[in-house]
Amino acid sequence: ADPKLGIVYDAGGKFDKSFNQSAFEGASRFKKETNINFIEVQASSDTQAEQMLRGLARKNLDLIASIGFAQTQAVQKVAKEFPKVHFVLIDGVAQGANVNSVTFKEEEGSYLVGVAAAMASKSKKLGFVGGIDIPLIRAFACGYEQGAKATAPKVEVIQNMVGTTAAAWNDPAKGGELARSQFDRGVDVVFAVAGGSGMGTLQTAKEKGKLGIGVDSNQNALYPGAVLTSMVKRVDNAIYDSFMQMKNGTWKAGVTAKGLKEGGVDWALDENNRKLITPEIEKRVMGARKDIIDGKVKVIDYRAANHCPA
Amino acid sequence: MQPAVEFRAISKQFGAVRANADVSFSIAKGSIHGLVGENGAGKSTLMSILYGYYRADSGQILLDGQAQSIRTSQEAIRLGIGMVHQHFMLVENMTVLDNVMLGAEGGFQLAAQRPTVEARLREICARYRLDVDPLATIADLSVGAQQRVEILKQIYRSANILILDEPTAVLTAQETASLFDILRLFKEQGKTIILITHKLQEILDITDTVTVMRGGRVIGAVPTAGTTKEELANMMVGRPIENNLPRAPYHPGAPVLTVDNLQLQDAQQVKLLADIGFTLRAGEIVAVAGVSGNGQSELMEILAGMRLPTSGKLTYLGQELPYGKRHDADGLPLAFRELGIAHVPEDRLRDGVVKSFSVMHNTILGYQDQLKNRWGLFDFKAIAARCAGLMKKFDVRPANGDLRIGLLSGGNQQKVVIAREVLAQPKLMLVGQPTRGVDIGTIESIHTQLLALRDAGVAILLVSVELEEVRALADRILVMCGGRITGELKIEEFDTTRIGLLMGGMHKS
Amino acid sequence: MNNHDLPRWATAFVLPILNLLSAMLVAAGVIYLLGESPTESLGILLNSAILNPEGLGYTLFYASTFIFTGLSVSIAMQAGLFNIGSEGQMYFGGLGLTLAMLAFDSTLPAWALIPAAIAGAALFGALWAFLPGYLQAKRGSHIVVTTIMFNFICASLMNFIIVKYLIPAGEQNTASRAFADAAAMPLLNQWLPVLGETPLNISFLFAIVALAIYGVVVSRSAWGFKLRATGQNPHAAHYAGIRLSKMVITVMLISGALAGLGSVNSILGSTHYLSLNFVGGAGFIGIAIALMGRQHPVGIFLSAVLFGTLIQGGFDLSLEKPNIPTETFIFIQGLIILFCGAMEYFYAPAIAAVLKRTKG
Amino acid sequence: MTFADLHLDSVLVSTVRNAPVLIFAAMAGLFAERSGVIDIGLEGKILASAFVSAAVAFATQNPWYGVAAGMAISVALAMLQGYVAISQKGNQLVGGIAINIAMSGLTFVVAQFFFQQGGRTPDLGQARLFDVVLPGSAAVDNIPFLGWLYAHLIGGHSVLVYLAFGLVPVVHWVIYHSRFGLRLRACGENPHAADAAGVNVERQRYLAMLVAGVLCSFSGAYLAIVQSGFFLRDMSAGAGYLALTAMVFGNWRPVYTFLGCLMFGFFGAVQIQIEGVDLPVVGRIPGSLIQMVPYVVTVIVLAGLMAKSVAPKALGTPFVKSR
Ligand SMILES: Nc1ncnc2c1ncn2[C@@H]1O[C@H](COP(=O)(O)OP(=O)(O)OP(=O)(O)O)[C@@H](O)[C@H]1O
Ligand SMILES: Nc1ncnc2c1ncn2[C@@H]1O[C@H](COP(=O)(O)OP(=O)(O)OP(=O)(O)O)[C@@H](O)[C@H]1O
Ligand SMILES: [Mg+2]
Ligand SMILES: [Mg+2]
Repeated sequence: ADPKLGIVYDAGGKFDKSFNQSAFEGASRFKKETNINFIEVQASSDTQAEQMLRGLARKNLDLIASIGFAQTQAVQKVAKEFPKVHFVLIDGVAQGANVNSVTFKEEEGSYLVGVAAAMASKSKKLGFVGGIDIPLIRAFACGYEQGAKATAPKVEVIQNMVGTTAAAWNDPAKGGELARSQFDRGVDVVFAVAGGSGMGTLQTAKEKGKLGIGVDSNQNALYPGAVLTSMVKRVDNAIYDSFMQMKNGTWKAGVTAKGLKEGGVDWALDENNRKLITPEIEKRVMGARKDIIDGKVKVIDYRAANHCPA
Repeated sequence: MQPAVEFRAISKQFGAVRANADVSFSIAKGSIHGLVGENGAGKSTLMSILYGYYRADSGQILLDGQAQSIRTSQEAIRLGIGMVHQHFMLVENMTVLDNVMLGAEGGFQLAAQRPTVEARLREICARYRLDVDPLATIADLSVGAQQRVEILKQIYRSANILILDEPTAVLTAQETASLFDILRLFKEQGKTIILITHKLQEILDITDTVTVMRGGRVIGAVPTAGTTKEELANMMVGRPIENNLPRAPYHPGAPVLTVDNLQLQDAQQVKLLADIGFTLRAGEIVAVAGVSGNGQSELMEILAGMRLPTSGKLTYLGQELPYGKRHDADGLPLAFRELGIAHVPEDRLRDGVVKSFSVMHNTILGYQDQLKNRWGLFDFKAIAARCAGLMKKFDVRPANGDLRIGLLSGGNQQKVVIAREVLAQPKLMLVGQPTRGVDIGTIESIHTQLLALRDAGVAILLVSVELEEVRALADRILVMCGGRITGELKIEEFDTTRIGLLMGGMHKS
Repeated sequence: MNNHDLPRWATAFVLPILNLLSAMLVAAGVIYLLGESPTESLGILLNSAILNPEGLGYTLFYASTFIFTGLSVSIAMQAGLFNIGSEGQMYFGGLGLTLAMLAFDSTLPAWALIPAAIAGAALFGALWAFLPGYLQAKRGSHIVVTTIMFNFICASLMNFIIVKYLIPAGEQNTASRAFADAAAMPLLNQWLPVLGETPLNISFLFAIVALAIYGVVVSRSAWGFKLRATGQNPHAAHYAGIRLSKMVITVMLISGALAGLGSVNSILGSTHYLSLNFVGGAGFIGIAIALMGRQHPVGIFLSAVLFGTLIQGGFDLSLEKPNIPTETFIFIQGLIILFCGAMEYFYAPAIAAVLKRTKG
Repeated sequence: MTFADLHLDSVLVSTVRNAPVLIFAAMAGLFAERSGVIDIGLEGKILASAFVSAAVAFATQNPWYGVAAGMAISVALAMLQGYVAISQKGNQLVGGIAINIAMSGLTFVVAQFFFQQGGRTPDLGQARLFDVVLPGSAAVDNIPFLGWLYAHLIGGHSVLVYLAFGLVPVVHWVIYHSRFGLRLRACGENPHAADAAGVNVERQRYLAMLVAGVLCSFSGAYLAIVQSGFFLRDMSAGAGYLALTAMVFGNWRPVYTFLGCLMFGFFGAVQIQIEGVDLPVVGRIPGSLIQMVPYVVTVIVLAGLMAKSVAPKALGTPFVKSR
């Protein structure tokens, strides 16, 4: 029989232009290919996450995908209550014999776009616009900075955060304003890791004739010619794979950290940014990519190191 | 000749209250027509109907013989009706000029009109001998001056029918006299004036005819020339009114309050009170007379603990009043109440009552801490009983403690306030303008209560701008002007002229 | 204000019901336009939020928090203060609770932990309300403005504290560590198994007690009298010897403490850790509840339950009817506030006319 | 840190660009509140007009249709608010907050229904309002200071920015020097006096709400079709409340309110600049704490410098004939 599948998005919702949306895309791809449906819900608070997970578990679903670290505790708790149900947790690590925790090495993907940015920048001043100052965002920033500095030691990275409340992910005006102010200070490439607010950042980059870098999904197509590349985080693949494994009976619990090597993160090169990525840039990035995969370059994870070396 | 205004069978109901019942009478053109009646008799309601504020439930209004339906104040204004309301209808933070222009601006651009209007105002002021600066801000003006602004507004709009609802309630004798001069000038110009007042002497002084209302009905309409105060009072209240209330002989007891060298300055170092000194003894009523705004209110507020003096020595029953080292008077009135000082504030609506509270709750105000039990809770049964007793004793009408006090007439609100303070069995009672806007029946009962208190040995300090009231109640009179005491008289020396001079600042000679 | 001379039963029951129906009618229209059946949706909503015991448990769980924030806003409103800051006060109260738990949850016995948490939450909530209260009382700074500002400031400060100090090393979640199990509020399903797995806990009982105390204090105590006098007529309050600035500061402290207590239910009743932006608008909903419930304990309770119903039921409904996003219920909340809170007398003239006609 | 690190030029330009959202809304609130109607519903109106103007601009590919449509919805909401406050004599705070909440939900639902992008409208692309380049900007751009002043501070903004700044003297004039303003202020201070003087208070308040609706719509339109180029759920992000704060801060007076808006814009811009910069004395302030700078400044200014703010006396009280 077909597996019964479910997804619980976190407060950002499935159109957050970030990992929820990516998860949704992966699930949709699975559905399209297999014709197996899935249930999806959004939990606006941690309490609701638990309620939802339990509600879905009671329906005897085979696999529930929990998107976002905010659901960590809830998954841990509910997984214990329902040992027969399987869980995939994205971005967090939860204990349990029936839980597969998938985290991403955002720092590795960010490193690559940092390399590209440093190469593409004429002023050697790079910008970073984050949503809220939280470890996850810092991990992006830190990887980006490492990549940039490794490429051009003199490069300077200016960072700004949009805000401190949930509104910070939905404030494109502020996202744009931060970019403008960075451009005024000489920045010419900006990496936006701020959900919906980042849309404002990329938009402004286009308007000002500068370059933006997208995040999570491939955002190159948003403003072709103005988006240098995107740091893709393949939550979609993670979800797609989990669903597939469930269908094929190969699903396993555990903790996976997906980096470049595992195809969890990457940079995006397609027809939309083909013209922006010169052969030199491509070569340099691909080189770095290979070095990381081969373990020749070790990108520091801010979350583990608790500080940024760059 | 056609009457200027004719009411035909006007009725108006508010819920269960028949504010106006079948009111019919007419007012001759070019006359001054008095309208008297107890609080709640329906006078203001009738005038509000004439001015388009309320719609009558039934009946007709004729102006110059023409039936008119006046639905809004705009229509009333267009028909040449002007009204000076009991509570001034002025925008306090605007200038006189802007207040006059409001509603009659004459164009979209104010700047274009202002000089013309200002010139006209100055001209009107000169012609009617109105002392008003068109560029002054209303909030800075005395009550009397605000009153003049209201009149000015009406003259500017060339109202032909002028309604004045208790215009003299807040005026001094002199201000009243000059108001009446203006009204006479008006009358000479053929304008019609309707005057509502609770002071029967004023009716006799200035009106041509007078209509008496009671319980929403017209009791009678008589030419002023043929009537007397007693007759009018009788018609209003339905019983004769005693003017000279009985009182025990004057035997003052021990000093209760001694004020010595009291000074008060405001934040800008302006002297509001200077060198105030007097002694108040048990069993006497000392009245402070003066034109309002000469420091009486400040004096009362200091004595009640609502305000701190700048300096001075205030001794109350042998101890100094606890102004202490305070920065502000926050909470001080409570301490004063506990010492036995009761206070009937001048502005009862502002200070004395919480309009949205029931009468019963208002009887607690200021005494909340004395009435709570040891859990900090009220025993509402006992408080309701207390309230019922108080309402009975002081004849508060309607005697329903659950009613919001805002629904009571001013006179009855005042009775509640006085009753509350009397009930506290004070040793010193501060009373400000106790009968402002109150009808003669109620005045009589309030005066009776105050005299009874005096006879029981309470020291009473009375602030009043009504010389009649001062004469009726006081044992001694202090006259204030410009923040100083300009003279002191015994009641036997009562002399309107002399007091008038002292009130104007002519020093003790 | 609107004096339509309606009998009490009409104002107390008929009007609110008609208003609620109107809001539902508009909402039904929207749901219909979204392509779903309004009646079926209503059925699902009621079933999942009220009729189903577990759903009811969740409804009351949410309501428990809202009762506290509703009380917080209400009590300030009684004194004429419009405290928009309950959101921040609850957030900061959550910090107080968390600090207490982090310090003691391994040492203190269970019976002492909950009081410690309550004390921490109330203390920090009050603390966060103190400055706006003080500035209002002593400097005349507009409380609406200062409390709005303090919400923003709180969000920044909490962001900083949580990220910098509270996230356990190596964790992704922007939250403190989970507290010891002993620190959990006892769940009501221990006694009422029918509630199933709901986080409904003794906070709900505390909330009811708080409502009762609020009711008694406001309407029957001397302090409540002073409170209301201050709100209705500060001049008269001054005349009555009430210390206005002390009253303002005190009531803000209480208001903040009540808001802070809202965090006890949210944290110790459910998640057992402090997370970023865990308040999630409960403070703002408290404003709506205070206004709709007319600052009356019964009104506050009913409004809180109504909002709990919308959250719980709306949540389930969007699960069953993917065409109806949860945001629809935010819209419906707005409609209900509009009809029941702001246009409360909309039907009064009509009812008065009907009554008049039937009376003859 | 040096003075140059502050990038004052960039801060000023940013201030100018940030302020219009607040200016339009604050001026709208000023009209409403000066007439006696509390306008806590600015947020909802901004959001609604942001959505509608973005949606219509996208559908028609013409920003001006978007602006007009945003105006229509904002005015409709203002009229609803007016109906609640003026005709129904309901609680104005409740009415406003209801509108804010309802719009937060409804804009998402409708946006989702039509565009299926999670409460977002598609990018406006060419349907955005673009910045005005003053003639000769390119020529002067290289002149130090003057070039910057002309081409970047004064020039180089959208039409709506000029409208916002131009609005301030106009509002000042209307409030203090026109018949409309005189009546407006009278209705907010003492509606009974206005009524007795023959002013139709209800009509005046409805007119004020109408003006408020129109002005507020620009705020939303600016946000969506100038600043962002699309609509996103809850994108007003508290601008309505900030505008209200600026107005209270400015004591309900146009010029001071305007300064309040600039202050928010300015400190918002400064905050961006000092993020991650080593400041003298305090060192590097962490990002999340930097965010509170504008709000802390407001509280300090309110507590320290301002005299008691004086609201219009009749603010929030429905006008009922009879005293
Ligand atoms: N707006 C109103 N709503 C309900 N009842 C009213 C209203 N206005 C007046 N009344 C009632 O109508 C009656 C007449 O009131 P009115 O104001 O006309 O009295 P009045 O003669 O002017 O009294 P006073 O001498 O105190 O000014 C009162 O008993 C009052 O109860
Ligand atoms: N909104 C109202 N509802 C019910 N009754 C009212 C209302 N407004 C006024 N009244 C009644 O009208 C009567 C007269 O009211 P009014 O305000 O004229 O008293 P008042 O004239 O102020 O008393 P005073 O002249 O002594 O100040 C009172 O009996 C009062 O109860
Ligand atoms: Mg009257
Ligand atoms: Mg009267």
